[in-house]
Amino acid sequence: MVFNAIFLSLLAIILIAAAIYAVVQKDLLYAVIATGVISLVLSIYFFIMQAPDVALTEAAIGIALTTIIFVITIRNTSRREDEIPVTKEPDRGDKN
Amino acid sequence: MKKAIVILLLAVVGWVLVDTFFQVNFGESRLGELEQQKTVGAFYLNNTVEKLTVANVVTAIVVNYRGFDTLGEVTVLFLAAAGLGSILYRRKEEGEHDVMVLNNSSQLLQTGARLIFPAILVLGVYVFIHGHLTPGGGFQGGAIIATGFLLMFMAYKDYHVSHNVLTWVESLAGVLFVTVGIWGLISGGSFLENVLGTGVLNDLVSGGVVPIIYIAVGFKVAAELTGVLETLLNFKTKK
Amino acid sequence: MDPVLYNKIVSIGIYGSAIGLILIGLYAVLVKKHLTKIVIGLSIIDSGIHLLFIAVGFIKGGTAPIFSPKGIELVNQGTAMVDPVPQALVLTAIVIGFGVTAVALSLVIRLYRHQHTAKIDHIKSLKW
Amino acid sequence: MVISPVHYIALPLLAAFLIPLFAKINKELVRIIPGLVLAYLSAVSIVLMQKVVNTGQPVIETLAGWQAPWGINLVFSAFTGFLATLMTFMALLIWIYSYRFKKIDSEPAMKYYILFMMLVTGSTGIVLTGDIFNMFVFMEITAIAAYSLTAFYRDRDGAEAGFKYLLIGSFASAFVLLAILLLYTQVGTLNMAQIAERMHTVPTGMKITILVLFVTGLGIEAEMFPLNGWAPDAYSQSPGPVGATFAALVVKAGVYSLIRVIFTLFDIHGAFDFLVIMGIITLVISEFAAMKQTNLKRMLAYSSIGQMGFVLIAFGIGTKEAVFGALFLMFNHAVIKGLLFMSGSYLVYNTPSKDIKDMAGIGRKFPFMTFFFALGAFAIVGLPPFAGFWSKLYILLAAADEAMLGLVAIILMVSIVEIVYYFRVVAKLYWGKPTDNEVYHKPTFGGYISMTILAGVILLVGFYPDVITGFIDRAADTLLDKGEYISNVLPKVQELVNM
Repeated sequence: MVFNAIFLSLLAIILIAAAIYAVVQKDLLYAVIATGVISLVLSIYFFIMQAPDVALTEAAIGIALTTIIFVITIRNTSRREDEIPVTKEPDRGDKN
Repeated sequence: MKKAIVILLLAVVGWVLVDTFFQVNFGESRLGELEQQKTVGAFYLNNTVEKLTVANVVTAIVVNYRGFDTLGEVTVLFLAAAGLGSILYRRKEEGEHDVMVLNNSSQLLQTGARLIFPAILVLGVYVFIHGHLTPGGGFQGGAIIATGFLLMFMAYKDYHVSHNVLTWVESLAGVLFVTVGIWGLISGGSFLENVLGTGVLNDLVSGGVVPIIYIAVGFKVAAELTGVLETLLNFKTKK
Repeated sequence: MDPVLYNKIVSIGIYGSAIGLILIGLYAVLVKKHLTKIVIGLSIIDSGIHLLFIAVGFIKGGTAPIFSPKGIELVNQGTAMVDPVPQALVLTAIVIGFGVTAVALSLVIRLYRHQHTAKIDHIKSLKW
Repeated sequence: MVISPVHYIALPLLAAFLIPLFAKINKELVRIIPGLVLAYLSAVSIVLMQKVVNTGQPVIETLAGWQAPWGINLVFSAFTGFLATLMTFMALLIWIYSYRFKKIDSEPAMKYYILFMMLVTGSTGIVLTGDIFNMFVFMEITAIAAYSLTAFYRDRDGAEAGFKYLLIGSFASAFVLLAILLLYTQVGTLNMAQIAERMHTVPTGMKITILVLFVTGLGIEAEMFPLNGWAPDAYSQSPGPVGATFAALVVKAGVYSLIRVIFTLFDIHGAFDFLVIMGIITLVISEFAAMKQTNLKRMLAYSSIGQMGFVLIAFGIGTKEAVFGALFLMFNHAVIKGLLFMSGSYLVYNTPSKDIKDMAGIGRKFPFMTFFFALGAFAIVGLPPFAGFWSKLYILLAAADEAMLGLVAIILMVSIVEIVYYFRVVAKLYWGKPTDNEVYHKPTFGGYISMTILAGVILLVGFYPDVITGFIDRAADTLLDKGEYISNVLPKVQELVNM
């Protein structure tokens, strides 16, 4: 019983920490990975709360696909948040 | 200054949410007595096994009781793919061709991808075929298959899924879903009604129309998500 | 460790973190300038709401609403089943959230193609 | 195949899924399919309206064979049927108008027609469904189609307007989702009729929170004042026919969902002061903002928001005449604003700088468009021989009955503001000194047809309004009569579940 309580509150702390990190972090790639961590903890929560269907969906869509479309967007746009607008770039501006 | 206002606003919103949600005490059953079936959840838990013989009640709700939601849901994904195509549409100048990644990735990823890709496909197909028995279903299976294709996109520079096949699979699966609905309407019942006989609980062919619809949703979601990834991933390089 | 205290901790943990997610997401959307960071904020708000959906449907000591052979056995022993309706709604909400995020990110890419900056105030030319 | 409300959604979805396949056969088919679907749906709505009028009972269709609270049901009553028919006919006219619209043919036309048809299906779906989460799903379908269509043109403003709309739209769906979640924990069901029935069991603290979440979320869709920052950009940056669709369909669905939640679910309709106040603020601010606009389409967008504020005021008054006037205004607004957007977009199309100043003197070279625009302007302002006059009159009478003289003064004052900025444009079109730009974008044949039909409807309703008032009267009754809505939707359930 005690172990469950500690484990669950640990999960809650990781969740909030990952969310704050995702918002504060200037380098967008790490922010996106933090979003993936949020989805991971969420998927664990869903599994604990007896919702296996939703845990699988959150894992498949939340962790894998949402994170990857964010990474693709970063590839096509700027990677750092506080970056001065680049002018000489050709129209696509891809820097992968 | 702006941050202060935002934090104040968030404090108010937070306080209201905390206040309301802690009235809804956690873990307490709000289903009411199961026999009396006042709430919708209780009705589904009691009647799914006899009336639909579908083991996974969530799948029964998603596909049969609230099948109209899933039809809307599949349209949302279909529109997201179409909207993406129209927003990122760029005419191809001459001498350009589509490429996913600038250069081939390492040997390790290539061989690994070649090995795992079929396994991911089989897992995805397994998940959406057994949607009505085990946890999982059309959306989950389709997303897993899309991650499989993603792996191949990343591993090989010019690995292409033919756009033609994707469009065909996507449209046919959607049409199958709607025709199953119309079939229910024609055969006297109502739209999306379960017309097929429901077999024995917990074996593969049970639950009448439910597995057929969820397999169609699985194919459609797989094709759509792969299409979305391909639209986002490829860009035109002068080669 | 009496169960009432345990229940209190768990409910604060789950409800608190869900509402915390929503607030952090709202903060990111309202304050941050970079478009991708705003879309990250939107997806954090969505995650918070999905967690609330499931937290509301959970019943203490309940099992997953699946009538597999083991499930039927558990039900016969009297364990209640978790409310399946919020789970069905969340399934739809997650996929809708993904669709909206995909369209949002494609708009960000399009905006970046036009003038190479993904900052909201550089782009804010359409005034009220 | 008996005609039933599910055709409104099943058929367009089938057509949308098939369009990518037809595009492989030949491009022309892609443009024709939406027209066929909408023509068939117009026939369906005539048949269903006939059935509703004769029997006096709403046509209720259960889906997937499950009774009302357990399955999803579609309610085609006098009120929802009136809105659905209005939306389908307006969509058909807008499709005719956009058939060969120049700027759409160059872009990937297939995607435009899929998104346009889904915009129409989403709006009609919101109006017809009887289930609150299903209304949320249809709101999302309309929203995603609207975001992509706002960003349809390749220029930068389109993408930015689309992103701004998406940002505020995501807030709306987040609030509505939270409200549905809280509602489910309190009443245990998702069917709107059963929610309305069980609403009295909900503690007031919780009821207020749910109401605030709903009004904020749906207020964004219905363009209430503080929440409609997205609307002017979305209307002006989107293609011509899409602007007309926003004004005629999407906003109506937004206002419908707000009114359905307030009138039927929460049953606080008396003199709902909050709605009146928000309506007044929306009306006054957007009319004054419209006055200082230089871009014609943005001016039309602000005037459209103002009219929606006017509708909210009328619903806020809550008496029978007020609701009758509000519905009549919704009908007039759809028809007149559709005509204004159609003719306006061709006027803007021919002036490179999109400014009203440069549109001087187009009247002589472009007689039809300016005639339709002028007719629309006279009608929206409410001059006697046109349709707009009646709806404004009924709402003013309702406000006078309720002794809200301050409100009557505000409405008259705002009408004067409207007259000023509409006639300023019309005067410039006719009597401004003509600049040298020759007219190169003639409207298509379809454009002329739909505009003449709309002008005809305005004049017809203007001269004998009782063509429409019969339907609107029945619609107002069904909206106000909550008990009847519940007893229709959940008849047989009472014995099953011994409440």
